[in-house]
Amino acid sequence: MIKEIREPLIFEISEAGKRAGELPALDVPEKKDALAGVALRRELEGFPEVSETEVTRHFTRLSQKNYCVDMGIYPLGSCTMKYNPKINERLSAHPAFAASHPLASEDLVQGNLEVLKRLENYLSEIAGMDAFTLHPAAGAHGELVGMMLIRAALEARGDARKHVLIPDSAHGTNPSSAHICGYAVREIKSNENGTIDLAGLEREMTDEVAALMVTNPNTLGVFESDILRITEIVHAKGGLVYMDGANMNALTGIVRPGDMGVDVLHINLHKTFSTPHGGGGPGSGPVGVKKELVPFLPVPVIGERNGRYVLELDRPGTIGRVRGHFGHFSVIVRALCYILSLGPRGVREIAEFAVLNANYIRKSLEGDYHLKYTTPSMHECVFSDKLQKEHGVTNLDIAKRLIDYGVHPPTMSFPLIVHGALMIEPTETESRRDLDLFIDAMKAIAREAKESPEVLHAAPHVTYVGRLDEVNAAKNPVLRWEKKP
Amino acid sequence: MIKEIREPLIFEISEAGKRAGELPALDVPEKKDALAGVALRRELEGFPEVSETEVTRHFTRLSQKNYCVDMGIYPLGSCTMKYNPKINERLSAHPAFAASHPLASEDLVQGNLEVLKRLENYLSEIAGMDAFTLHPAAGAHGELVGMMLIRAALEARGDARKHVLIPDSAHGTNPSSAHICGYAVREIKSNENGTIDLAGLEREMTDEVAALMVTNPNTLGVFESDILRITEIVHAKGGLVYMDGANMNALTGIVRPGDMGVDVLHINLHKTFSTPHGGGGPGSGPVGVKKELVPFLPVPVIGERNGRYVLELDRPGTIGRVRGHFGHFSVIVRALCYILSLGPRGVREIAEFAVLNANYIRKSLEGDYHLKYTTPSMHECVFSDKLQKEHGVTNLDIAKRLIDYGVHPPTMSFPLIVHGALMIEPTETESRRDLDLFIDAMKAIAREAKESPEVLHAAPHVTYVGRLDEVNAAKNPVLRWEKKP
Amino acid sequence: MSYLSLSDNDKKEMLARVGVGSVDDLFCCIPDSVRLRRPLDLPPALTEIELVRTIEGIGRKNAYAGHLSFLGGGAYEHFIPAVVDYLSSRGEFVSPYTPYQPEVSQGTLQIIFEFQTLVCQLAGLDIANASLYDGSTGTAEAVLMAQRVTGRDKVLLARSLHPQFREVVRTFIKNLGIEAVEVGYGPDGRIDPAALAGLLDARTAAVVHQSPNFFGVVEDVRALSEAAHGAKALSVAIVAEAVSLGLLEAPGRLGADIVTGEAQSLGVPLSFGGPYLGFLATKKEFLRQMPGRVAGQTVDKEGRRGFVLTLSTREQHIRRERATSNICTNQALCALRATIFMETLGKRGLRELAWQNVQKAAYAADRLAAVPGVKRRFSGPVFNEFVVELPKPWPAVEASLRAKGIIGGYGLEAAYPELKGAALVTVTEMRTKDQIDRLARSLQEVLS
Amino acid sequence: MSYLSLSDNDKKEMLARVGVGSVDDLFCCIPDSVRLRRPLDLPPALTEIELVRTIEGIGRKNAYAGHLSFLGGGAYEHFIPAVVDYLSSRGEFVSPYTPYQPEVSQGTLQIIFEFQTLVCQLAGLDIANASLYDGSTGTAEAVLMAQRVTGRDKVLLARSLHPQFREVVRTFIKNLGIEAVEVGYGPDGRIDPAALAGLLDARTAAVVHQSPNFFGVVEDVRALSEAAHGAKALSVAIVAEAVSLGLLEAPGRLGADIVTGEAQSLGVPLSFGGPYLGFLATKKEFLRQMPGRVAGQTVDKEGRRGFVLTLSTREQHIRRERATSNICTNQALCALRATIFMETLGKRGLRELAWQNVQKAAYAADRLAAVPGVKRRFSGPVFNEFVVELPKPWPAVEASLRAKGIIGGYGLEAAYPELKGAALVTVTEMRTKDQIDRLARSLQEVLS
Ligand SMILES: Cc1ncc(COP(=O)(O)O)c(C=O)c1O
Ligand SMILES: Cc1ncc(COP(=O)(O)O)c(C=O)c1O
Repeated sequence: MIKEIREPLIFEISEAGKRAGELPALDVPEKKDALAGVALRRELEGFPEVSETEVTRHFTRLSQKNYCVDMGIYPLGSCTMKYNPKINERLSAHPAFAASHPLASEDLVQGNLEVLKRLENYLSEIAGMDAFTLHPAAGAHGELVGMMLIRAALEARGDARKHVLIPDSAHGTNPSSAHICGYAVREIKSNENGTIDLAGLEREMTDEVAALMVTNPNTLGVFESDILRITEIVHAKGGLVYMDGANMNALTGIVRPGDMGVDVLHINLHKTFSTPHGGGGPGSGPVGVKKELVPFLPVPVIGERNGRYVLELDRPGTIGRVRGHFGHFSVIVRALCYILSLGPRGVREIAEFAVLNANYIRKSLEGDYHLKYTTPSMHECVFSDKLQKEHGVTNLDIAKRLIDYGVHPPTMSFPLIVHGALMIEPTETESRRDLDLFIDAMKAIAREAKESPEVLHAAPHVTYVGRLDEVNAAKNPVLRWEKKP
Repeated sequence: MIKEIREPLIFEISEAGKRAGELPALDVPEKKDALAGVALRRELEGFPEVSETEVTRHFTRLSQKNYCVDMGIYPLGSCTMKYNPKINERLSAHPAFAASHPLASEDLVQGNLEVLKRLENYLSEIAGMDAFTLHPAAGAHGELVGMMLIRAALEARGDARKHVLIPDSAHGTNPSSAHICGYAVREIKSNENGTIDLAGLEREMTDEVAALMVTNPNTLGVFESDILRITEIVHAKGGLVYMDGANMNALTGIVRPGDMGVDVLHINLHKTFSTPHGGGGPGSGPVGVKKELVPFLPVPVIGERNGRYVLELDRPGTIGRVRGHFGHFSVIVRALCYILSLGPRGVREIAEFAVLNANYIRKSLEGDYHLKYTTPSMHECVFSDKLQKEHGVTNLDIAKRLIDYGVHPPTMSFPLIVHGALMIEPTETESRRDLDLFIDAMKAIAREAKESPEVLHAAPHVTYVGRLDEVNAAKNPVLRWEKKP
Repeated sequence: MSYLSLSDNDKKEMLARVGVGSVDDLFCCIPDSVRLRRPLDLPPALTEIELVRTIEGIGRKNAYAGHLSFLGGGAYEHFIPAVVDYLSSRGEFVSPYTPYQPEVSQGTLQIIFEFQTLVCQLAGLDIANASLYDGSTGTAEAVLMAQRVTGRDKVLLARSLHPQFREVVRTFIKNLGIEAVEVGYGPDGRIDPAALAGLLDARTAAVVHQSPNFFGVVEDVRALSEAAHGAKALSVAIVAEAVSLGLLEAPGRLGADIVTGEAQSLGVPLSFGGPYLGFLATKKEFLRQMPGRVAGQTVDKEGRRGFVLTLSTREQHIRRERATSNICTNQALCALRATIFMETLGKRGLRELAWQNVQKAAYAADRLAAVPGVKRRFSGPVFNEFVVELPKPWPAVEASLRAKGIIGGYGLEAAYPELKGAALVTVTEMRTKDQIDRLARSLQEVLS
Repeated sequence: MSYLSLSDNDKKEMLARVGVGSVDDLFCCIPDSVRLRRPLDLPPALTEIELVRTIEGIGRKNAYAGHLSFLGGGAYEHFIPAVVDYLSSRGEFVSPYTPYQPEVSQGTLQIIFEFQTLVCQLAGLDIANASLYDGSTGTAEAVLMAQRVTGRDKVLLARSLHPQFREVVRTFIKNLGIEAVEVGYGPDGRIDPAALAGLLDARTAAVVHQSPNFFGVVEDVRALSEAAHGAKALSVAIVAEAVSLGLLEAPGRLGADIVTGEAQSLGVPLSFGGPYLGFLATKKEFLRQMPGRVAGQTVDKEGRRGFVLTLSTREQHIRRERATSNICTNQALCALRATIFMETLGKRGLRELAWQNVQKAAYAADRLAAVPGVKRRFSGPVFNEFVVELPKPWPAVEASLRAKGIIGGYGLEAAYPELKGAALVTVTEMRTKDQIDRLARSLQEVLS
């Protein structure tokens, strides 16, 4: 509420002897020598000592230094910052789920297994795949698991292959995941529409190539219209098609990746299915596959035997375990709640209005900002700072100035094929008023760029801190508090 | 987070056709003529139509325009703004309590009745009274109930009486409550110590006087050292002593009103017993009485019959019902949790450190602000703006300027016997750091009053709105939104 | 568990600054003879883990939870969207005081302003206050207000008014020389017009009626108001089931001068009877006589809109004994819940909610009336509850239903000796068709 | 239930501005042949009331709730103070993205910085990252990191390392030409030093050991680290029960080069296995090889302190395939919970919590060992769990205990064929003496 208030680190307000969270007196006879001979620490050096009042105030004040979806539009491209329904938060925290132990035997957790199975089935229907695994902890983890599945399938064919093709517009996790799966990455250039260049693909797609990782709609928010031809080319050469489903928000109920020839894909529950981002996780990156790849799915697989759910561990072909237990269960509960709430029509409306909102913004800002690719937009549109650069104003200036107008900036770090990118994804849950708020701010900033660029260079003006020195942060890293000597 | 952001009224963002909180389809055959002949409204004219996203953002943004105990020190005199433990919030909302219906028969709600009985007993022990009723909804309601009990007791003696004595330092609810109980109020002047003038009391205390309403410690935070003599004088004349226990935070475990000759008192659970103020309620104002007044307690009274709790309704002497059902039950659960958490020592520490904190502030600010009454302070101290007035600075200026320093202003509206009052009550849950934050701000303001009074007149500077025109608000009242014609 | 925030070192240094040797010295001004020299006789302190075990243990002693309930009568089990719980539990709403410092309380103040607006829209009147304790004290405040407005000293209370509300009114007026007279009801369960006409006179300050009344029956508020006005008395409309206002014509539009009552239905949990939410709306001309706080709109020096508590000259901290009421702390957090609830359901949602209550109750009434031996007691139109008359004494029937896990309704005999063997059955949107059918089946078994 | 915020009128006007006739036209660029022309085959939409009934209904199918549980093995039932739930559920923490815009993310960033500090203090090392998915993937990341640091291609995995962690490591390294060799344990349940010495060689990148290990036994981290260093391999210490760090010497102080593992114990609910909280700490010199995000301290132009995500040149969005890891979204909200948890319990609280776990487990171990036929399997010192050997096959014993409402422990045979008839029994501070006695009594009944 008050700009000036600065919140110290908890360590700076710690005072010997204070405490919260007391424990009951020990109710068993104390065995002083229980850990005789074991190296113990004298004390938790540097650990804070504060009261519950202070803890509550510390985190309440810190929370007020964040912008969030609950405050307003958050048009961060490729992140699908939609509203997170409150009821899903409550239900995912229900003791029946939240208090259940992952090592409990199957018959004690039939409800949990039903949750998992249901979501697997619903995602398969939505994505047009034959099966899903919910183990992956996030999108990047899903990519890795997906590539492992592809590798396992090819090895089973006796043809492991060495390379993976990835468009230059792809998110950084794609090449990184392929690499960690032991593949060499070959980048394929985008054409003038920002989509995959078919000629280039035909050239690159040799029988040394295991897979193509395609993002559709791609990170420009452009749908790969040649997708059928693309998957055909890859399949013809014995390769498999991996789809990064981070942008699934543009497709739900409209078209299914499985119907377009995609063999494997991941979906981000923390994007398309409204589970909160939590300031950077936890997410969940379920992976869907076609029949051919089912034998290789990570264990445990949820099976059904005479009306009861069972955990299948003994699956010869499996790539093995990719994470402990069953994935991000409480995130999975939220996504299930979301799909059940929306139903067939609601799930389709996700895509319909995500795309309408994005095109509304694009149309409204076309004159004011440069659009490198004029191909039709789906759920997001990518402008650049080209016009503003003439006045020495960069996309960073524009982003920081947006903060002064009370809205969150778009994504700027990629796609790398657009310099000075402003990647805008409003999502379907935004109101006309919030969209206009953002549009008006962008227009005002376009004017300011011409008339008073210095105001933009100095932005933001309304936050607790101004632009921070990131260069120094990386040059002389201070990554933890330390007691002054 | 952002000062400039203004939040519209919900009515101003309403759009026909939007909605949240949908209901299931009707599962019974619809009877269109169910209310034939009854006057129905065509529509809920003016009611808003918004989505859940918009509701969440509206109230999240509005919440960020409030200062609160969870953010920092809130030294509002006479209000005991202490920390509200989070666990008590959770337990009071537990379905076992929150979902239980007040008309359910006794045997279905033995747990609820145990909660009520336990708190009655604990409060009786803490206040040194013979019995408590938890019906009163807040302090003022408690005062009214208390005075009704006194009146009933006197009438039973066949001696109703006409007047009630109230010190000029008392809170406004005292005279108002006495008045609504049908009594004429006689004000008694405070002496140079800010306490009750014994001579004056002896003069005023006739056999026409039903009771004295005393606040102890009084609203100056001063303990009425003559309390034994005072109660003696009143009793000698056949009157009864009512104590406003709003300041009980200074006494818990140290001294018990019942032991000082008090016949009836109310306690504010939303002060002494840490139940949250909620931006102005709900509170709870339990009333304690001595044996003589027990027959007159409001119904229902919780009784115990062979190990089970019962509701006693048939009590000939009762003043009757003072509110529906059983008082503010969920508030009562919180207070019970608080007492159970603290235990005997913890309850005593409430008073010990509430008084230490108040005296720490008093001592620290003595040189800087004028202290009309130098009598020892208990849980709060009352300064005035006398010294600052010389520079044209009032307590209002000081209060508003404190906001710029990130702390909440003290109480200014009373006690009326101190002009330009600054009534400061830190409570026991404050940390040294928060106390010093307040002290340093007050000292800085004392300096500013001399050096740059204009800064104070213009304060606050950091809030969403500046000082508001209260005169105009009262002259041309706008008490509701209306659709522009 | 301690909530103090001082370290031992803090305490030492602070005592030193204050200039006393020990905490005990701070209490020197208390007569030694009365100082408590023993520890309080309270249970030993509990840590959070122990507190949870203790309180949840007490909670398990409530057998209520396991049952299918058809209770109502002024306290209703309605749907509460999760947003209401989440938003109303934010510390910025839970932990501030009354918004006496408007610059740091705009959140609370704007919400009160929105609440007042919504109440005016529901009531069909000009102004509303920021809340009162509950429906019963609200009714009492309305009676006192009517006396102030009319200068008359007699009020007519419908016998169909919530029994607890009537009792509270009597407790309040006992010492103020105001007389309360009851007006009976007819076979339709509505106020008997003839009886009313007979009791109205020049001493009458107000006719206090409730719709839907305690029998669930919708009164003819227009006729009642006309009758009251005919005697220059005020028409005071009580609403104990606020959801009904989503569908029924606004009482203000039907002539009511004061509309007050209980708004627990709008997002406030049952919570064994409290805290609930009293509200009061009236006509502009009575503004100065209205009890309770109000928030008003104004501007700051830069002309920015803001909200403040206003017209406090009516209140005790200024007017002292001449205040319109002694109420200070009210029900702000409950009013917040109701505001979130109303804005979430919105224009269509609240109306639909009301309609579903009517339909479920209508279905239940038909199902129960079809049970041999069961009769509807009143012929008037009902909202979401109705009175049934049974061939067996209610306590026996209630017990047998209880044995089947059902709380079938509320026996009326205690409050209405003339309604021996009758019970009030409430059916909100939360009851499914299956549950209603189960009640009917069980009742049939119990009675056969 | 729809979460859209557009009115029909909005939609009309927006389509007009976009210049298309219908929403459908927006999808023109999708090949018609693959457009889905039927509704998705999903259950019909549910309103909030129905959703609650449905999900709670599924929840009731978990029989687990009713039982007294002694399960652990990497997931622990610990006390979670109410402040943790309240504060971590605030929308300002739940609903923002990764703090890429520091000026509007100082809350999240400062909390990450405090989390990194607390992890360093627990681990006894210089630096820590902002979190990893969980303990199993954290272990895999540590193995890959060790390979990058040492350039070697073989890792030694303690057989006493969490079985799931070992499996996940194998899945990760399968395609990277890294070899994993298991090191057995001795009669004390600790890594067999001779076996270790025999396997260490010039190809060994790291010795990966866990303490307390999967049998609950505390390893001699100093000796293991010295052995590893003797072969110029890294000592990688895995911690699956973070509460133990409140009492046991910091692994970094005992020579560990990387400390990683699972911090679910610190305020994160069991929640059937996720989301949990992986963490990783290491030495300054390995900073550039450390996987995962980090927050760092810096200043703005006015010299005001602020925090930013930094050293992102290690990460995929800049380094792409040469990144130290592909992790992007991590476990921020779980790290927040752990930060609140650690700061609430604080210096003394966390130590006391650890001590109580030791004591309860010790008491339980003695009680069970006293049951005729029951033997402790390992002689080494344990933290809060221990392995018992039973005279009857575990599945039978487990079933009989279950019949008494007790989940007695975790059978080890599946993961350790050589430990037939053995079970891991976990006892945290949440188990009371009475509950432990009840387990002992029941076990005695079951075995006799
Ligand atoms: C296109 C794309 N792919 C993959 C990812 C990685 O997903 P996660 O952050 O859940 O690992 C992202 C995240 O922003 C993304 O935008
Ligand atoms: C001394 C005193 N008495 C009575 C009251 C009235 O209590 P309540 O606001 O709970 O009605 C107050 C409230 O501030 C007070 O300070």
